[in-house]
Amino acid sequence: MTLIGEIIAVFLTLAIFSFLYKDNPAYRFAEYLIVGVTVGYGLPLVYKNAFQPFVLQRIFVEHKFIFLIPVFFGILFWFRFSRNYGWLSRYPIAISMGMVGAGVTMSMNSMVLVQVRQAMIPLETFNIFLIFLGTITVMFYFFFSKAHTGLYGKFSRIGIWYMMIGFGASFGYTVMARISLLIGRLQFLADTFKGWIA
Amino acid sequence: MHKNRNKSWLSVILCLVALNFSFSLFAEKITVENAKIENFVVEDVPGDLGSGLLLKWKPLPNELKILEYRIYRGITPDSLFYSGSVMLNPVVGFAGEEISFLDSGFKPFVDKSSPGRLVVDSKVKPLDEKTFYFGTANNGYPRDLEVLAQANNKFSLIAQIEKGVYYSRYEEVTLDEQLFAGYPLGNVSVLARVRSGVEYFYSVVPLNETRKYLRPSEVVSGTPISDPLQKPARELYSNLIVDGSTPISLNFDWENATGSYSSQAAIYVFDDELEVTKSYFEATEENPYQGKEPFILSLDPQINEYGKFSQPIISENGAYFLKNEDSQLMIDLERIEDYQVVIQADNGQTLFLKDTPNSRYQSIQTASLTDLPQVPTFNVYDVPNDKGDTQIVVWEKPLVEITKTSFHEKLGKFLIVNYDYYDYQAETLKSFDLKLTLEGQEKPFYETDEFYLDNVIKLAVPDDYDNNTITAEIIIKTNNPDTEPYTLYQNLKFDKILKALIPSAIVKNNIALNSFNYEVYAKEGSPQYVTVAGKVVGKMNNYSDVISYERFLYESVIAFDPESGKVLVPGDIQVWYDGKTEKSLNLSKFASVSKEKIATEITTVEEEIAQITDPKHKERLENYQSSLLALQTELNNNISNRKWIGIVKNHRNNSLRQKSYKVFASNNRGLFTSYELPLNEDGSYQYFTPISNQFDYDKLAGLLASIIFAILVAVYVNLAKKGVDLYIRPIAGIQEIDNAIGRATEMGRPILFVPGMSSIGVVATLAALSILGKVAKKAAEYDTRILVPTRDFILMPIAQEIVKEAHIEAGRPDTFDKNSVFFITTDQFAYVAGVNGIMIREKTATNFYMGSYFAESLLMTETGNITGAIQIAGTDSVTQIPFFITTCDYTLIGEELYAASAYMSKEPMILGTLKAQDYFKFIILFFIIVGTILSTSKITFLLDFFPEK
Amino acid sequence: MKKNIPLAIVIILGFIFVGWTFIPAKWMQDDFYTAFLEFTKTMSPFAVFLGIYSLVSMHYNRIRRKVPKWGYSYVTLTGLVVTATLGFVYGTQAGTPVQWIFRNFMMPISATMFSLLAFYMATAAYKSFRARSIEATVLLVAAIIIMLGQVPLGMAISRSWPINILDISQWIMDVPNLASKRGILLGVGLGSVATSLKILLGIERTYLGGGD
Amino acid sequence: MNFIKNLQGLDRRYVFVFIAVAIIMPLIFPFNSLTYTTTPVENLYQLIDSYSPYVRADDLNGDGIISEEEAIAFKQDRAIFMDFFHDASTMPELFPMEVAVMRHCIYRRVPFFTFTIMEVAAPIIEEAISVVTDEIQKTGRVIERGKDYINIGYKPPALYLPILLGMGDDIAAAVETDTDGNRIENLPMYRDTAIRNYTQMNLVYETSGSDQGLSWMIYARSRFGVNVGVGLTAVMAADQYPYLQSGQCVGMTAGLKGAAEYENLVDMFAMNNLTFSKGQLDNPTEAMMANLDITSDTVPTKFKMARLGMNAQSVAHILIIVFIILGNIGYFLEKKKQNKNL
Repeated sequence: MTLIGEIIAVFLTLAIFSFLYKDNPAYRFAEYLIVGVTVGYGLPLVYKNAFQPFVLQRIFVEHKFIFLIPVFFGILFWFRFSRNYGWLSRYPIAISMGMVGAGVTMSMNSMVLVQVRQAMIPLETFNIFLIFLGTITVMFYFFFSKAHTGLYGKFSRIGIWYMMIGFGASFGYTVMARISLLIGRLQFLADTFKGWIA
Repeated sequence: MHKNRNKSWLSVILCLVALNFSFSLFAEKITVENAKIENFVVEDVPGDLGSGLLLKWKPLPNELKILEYRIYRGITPDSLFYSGSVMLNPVVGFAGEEISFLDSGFKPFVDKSSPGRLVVDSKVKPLDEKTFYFGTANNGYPRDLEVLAQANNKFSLIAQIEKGVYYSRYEEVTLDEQLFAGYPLGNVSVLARVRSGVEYFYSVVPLNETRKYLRPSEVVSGTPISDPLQKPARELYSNLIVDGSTPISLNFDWENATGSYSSQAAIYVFDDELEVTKSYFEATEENPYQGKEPFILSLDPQINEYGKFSQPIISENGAYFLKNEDSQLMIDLERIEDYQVVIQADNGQTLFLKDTPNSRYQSIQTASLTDLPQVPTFNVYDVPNDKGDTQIVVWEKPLVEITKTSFHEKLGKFLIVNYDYYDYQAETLKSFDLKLTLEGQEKPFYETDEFYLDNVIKLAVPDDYDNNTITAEIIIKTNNPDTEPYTLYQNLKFDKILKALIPSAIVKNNIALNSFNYEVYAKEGSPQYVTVAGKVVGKMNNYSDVISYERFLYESVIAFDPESGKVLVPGDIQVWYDGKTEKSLNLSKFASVSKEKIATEITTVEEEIAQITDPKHKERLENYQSSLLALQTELNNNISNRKWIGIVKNHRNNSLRQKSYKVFASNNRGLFTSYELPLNEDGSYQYFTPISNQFDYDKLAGLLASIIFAILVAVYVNLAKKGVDLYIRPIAGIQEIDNAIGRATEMGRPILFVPGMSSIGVVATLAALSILGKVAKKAAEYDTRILVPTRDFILMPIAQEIVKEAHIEAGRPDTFDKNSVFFITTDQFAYVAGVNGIMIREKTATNFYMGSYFAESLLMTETGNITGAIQIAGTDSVTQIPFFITTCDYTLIGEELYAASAYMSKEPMILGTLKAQDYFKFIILFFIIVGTILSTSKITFLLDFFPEK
Repeated sequence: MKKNIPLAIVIILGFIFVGWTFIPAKWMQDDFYTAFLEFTKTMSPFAVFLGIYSLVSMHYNRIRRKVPKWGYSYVTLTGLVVTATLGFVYGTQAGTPVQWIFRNFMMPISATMFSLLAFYMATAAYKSFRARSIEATVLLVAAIIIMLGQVPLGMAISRSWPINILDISQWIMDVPNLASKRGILLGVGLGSVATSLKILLGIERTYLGGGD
Repeated sequence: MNFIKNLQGLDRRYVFVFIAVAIIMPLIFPFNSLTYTTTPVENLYQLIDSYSPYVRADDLNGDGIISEEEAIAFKQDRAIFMDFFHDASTMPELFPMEVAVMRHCIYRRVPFFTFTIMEVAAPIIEEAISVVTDEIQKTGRVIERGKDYINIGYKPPALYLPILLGMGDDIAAAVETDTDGNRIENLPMYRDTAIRNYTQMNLVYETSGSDQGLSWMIYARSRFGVNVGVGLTAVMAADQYPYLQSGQCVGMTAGLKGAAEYENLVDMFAMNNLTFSKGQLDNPTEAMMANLDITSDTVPTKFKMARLGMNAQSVAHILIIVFIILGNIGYFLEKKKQNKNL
């Protein structure tokens, strides 16, 4: 069984690699298979980890019939694809969207205000000054209510340089990321073949 | 290297072959079919009061690839229920000689996830027909009271009941003429522990890696024996505290043996030889004790809890005495080291001070009053901005500690000093001065005022520095104007191995803070103090005590009662704890029973009042009595159980969450001081309840900013909708877009427009679509073909509509070709392959990539490069921007995409939001610049207004 | 009924949750939030089945309409049915067939898919990453320094330099990169707050789907 | 000139072969190369180190011995929470760091939770746990599920935010059951310890190939003050720096490099029962160095995956840099020629 598994895994890996040559049936087979298998894999997990404890046990074992209300709303999700009753699905969606309110103040807090605080720390070293300069010039660049002319324009040009260096950093890291994935696969192939030979 | 590796492979193979061979020669091959568990034994766990059994067996050979050993347990040998398992990794196997499983402590027994009826575990093949194995993958006993009733009295059972259920879902059940509260089985989780004296039967069933069940083991039984582990105290210390030459007290400090079930009964102090002293404990009636009478100090449970006691020394006519009701002993200060101190446990076993493990402390030590730690005078604060489940005991002013240092040699030699600070809202650290002085020098070589607390200070190392010790002087200023700045010291000593300066302990008032620990005790629901925090290290200045709101309540299970169909638990309930009188009121869950009980309670209190003379105490008791009477009146109204439990719940919520504290500062060697808060004016103890706060002031900045931004967004989106002209600066990219369309026209080749990988609803896609409208219009004017492949089938008709509109606007509806906007596939890579095919086949002159993109962007732009097309991109996907910049001729970065689309299309939603963001950014910029100027000039209020996390 | 009530639910619940973020009191955090949490827990599994339904119906339609390459839809559906059935029959713990499928089907396919990008990255490095402008030049130079700083080899090359490549790349990350990312981040953060705000204020309604 | 021009016309498939060979060779023939640790990784490591009994119980009663009881007493007031937010596609980068962090926790006896909202990550969790525990069990120490760690396993995505916020109060109430269906409040790691919420689960370590870690910073950190550490694919790493500087994110392992650094630290310190110190990192002892030799068998292969990979990275990076430079030389020569012709 282990050997069969390995053969399948190697075959599927090579099937995907064959895309490098060109799009072909083996690639497409693997491609379509993964979609089905992934969803199929999730189904029993959802049943076991969510449906059973949160729905079945609550109603049939604990007899907490108040939970029939969320079950009702949950079922309304399924009307999403109905032509005439599609609007019913808006109710559960609306309920799940409610938490967006928490997102407003919390994102404002963490993504904006905390960063603003960090941007105004005392300029004790030259590096902190450079960071300060970079932050405000990049913000100038993304300020659309004033044309980039004169001194202001020059100032926002500095922002571009900062951004380019920043993107360069992302670029360098991304190269590493892509190669890492390939390393992982080649390592797998090498190990498997080694195992077969042994 | 590589060669060696090959050889090791070879040797492994050889070994394996040899191993295989030897197996086949000498032993019958063990297979899945005939594998048998050997040496399976069930033993009592010694010294645990009979609460556990230990199962041991020999593991099956690793080549069977065992995944799991499932344990089945029963109270009869013929029906066994699944009760736990040992998991293994089948690939690696198990290396030891013996696998064990400890069946002790409360473990899940039956709960809502248990099967509804008795399930035979059909995968197990019993060794004989009489034995049955029950259970499912994770559960043993079923939710069937008939079956469970057999377990009554055979296990120690505890019911875990959710708060909501606890107060609402019980019924009166009478069993053997006693009244119990019965809960439905489905609503409680029952935990079980083995009981001493009951015989349990076990069997182990192995499972292999494909979850095939192997042959179960024999059924083996075992009985837990109630055998408490009783040991004398483990350590004992005694200190004579003197003030100059006057003895003040004799301190005792001891520690019980771990896991011991014995507590300490008394301490004896002898003025005698060790041998004589020993005979005191061996004396019988025939052979009585001959020496001097000792001083005997009997220890009550409260003192036992503390593990320390201070006996005052009384001076009479120039002589000093240890004195209490039972005995007295004169103390001769000269010979204090010859005195014998003995602690005796309640089971009679003793520990002599002479035998205490730490050799330095084997006689009474003399210590001066100044050696004692500072009295931990503390205050109790409620934690602000919280739900009301934490209060904090604070006994020390804010502290700063240098935690580590490291050298940094880049462009000069630097020392990086990391520090930590401990403070609390009631009094916080405002700033501190750090002065560093080299050993032997007078003047500090470095001084700084650390007003922005970022936990790190970087400084240049002086030229003459040669791994000397550095003294750090930290002068602390707090936000309390009444507190004078105070100084802490730390030595930084160079460590040769670590190559860093290692900070010593903090010294305050000449006392090293780490030489003491703090112990926090609290009373809650009963008048005795119990420990809440064992050893809080000396540098901590506070302890947060979490007093959770109750979520689960635990009751012992009396019985599973099939007759009533309920799980029975006791009917008693603690209604309240009165901190003023330190009295706890225990009544019943049932109104009728409570009515009887409260009457007796009232009489008892009445009797007590009659005896008391202290007016304050009397008043408190009378208050208590009146609240009891009020409760009685309510009960006398013949209220229902439901209403009654509502009243109980209220009282419990209010009174069971109050605590009173006591803190010890101690070196755990007999030097200790303690502090209790002064009594209230009416003579009662100070109790504290955490407060549930209504507003979190830490979030104030976030809230204000959100409101301002919300107003800006609402206003500008509405203005844009009304068509008010809102200025957007010209974006350089727009010119490029026009040029690129022109080029395609010149070359007579089509334009490709990729509207991103995301669906409609994503802002970038919307922006891309509005740019598409303008591009398509231009293209229609020039009569150039435009191709729009989509990845989303909902997007396709919308894009079609946009392109059609554009042709109509340009006055060329005839040139619109519906098939130029088409859906390829939802799959990321297949979509890219499709787009690449189009580029190559159609030889597109200009490619637009607008919208959001993922990892695939590179594949498209690269192909575009090869075909020699002009490429213009615009995306807010930050990770893809670098690739667009390096592979495309022009890239709209991030928000420029929105701006371009707003500029070209005036789409109100995008335009309005963009303007609102612009103005908000302006506010932010203003704050950043002003804030930086202020903070650099050491004014940090603006900085502090913004949240830190 | 069709649109206004759901919209009202979003707005009301949304504002309650705004309140939830700055009201730490027990009635809000425990009583309201726990009730909401329990409610959501029970509702959650139903939404999952939605995704499954949409996948199945999409492939079913592909097969019915015999769109190009419809045969592959059978592969998807078979994969789904077989995996789900095995999961229900044998469970999902270690040692079950589902775990075997995960190891030998799912893992290799999804891991390999993105590893293709390494190849494209290499060819793009060769054929497409061009210093087209001064900006792009700066970008590429920064990228090369970062790349050298990441690998041990880069350190080996520059060890004798007064400031080695590792320090330079670390400085780039800590200073210009940080500044530029913060500037961009503030915009991104505001954008996401704006999106939430528009939903909360009822300006943005696309999530409710089309129709009246 | 002509050579470079010819190179420009080289078929991409040759490039594919080049890069494949450049990666495979170092994998087959491993060599030792130094991995330098960076601050974000060190910070994460130090935080987890500070939760372990070895540091906290440093000789409380002054007798110079840290007794077993002291170790236990200080053991379980801190835990870490690991959120796996990725599928198998980013496993080569993220899996080694998950293993390294888990290994660190187990060696330093820091209890941990594992959790995911992606069904495909559930087996990855199991895999990581078994890879780590097997090795430790060989030394005779038994790692028990529910006692040394709790695997919460998969929960539906709709519950992500509710659970994340609910854990600020009580983890048992928020997730209810572990992956085997056991109720959290009955598991020893919860029942017998003080671990309840973010106060004790002081660190959330999230591995993902996206900016999902942000949710923890936005919701859990701003609300409950929990420390957030992230394990990211290298793609996302550069964007994380503002959060690192602001302290919203305490530490980061970025890509294979980050994983290799963490592996190194675990092998140098945790495996030798040492607490991390920068000075010692610069002056390692022999025992510490022995674990760094990836060509020998001192460290099992599964614990040096990232370091083996970094060798291949070295070669591949150089190759790509050479490609970029060659490509650009060709580009400029071409451009120059065009300008001349004009």
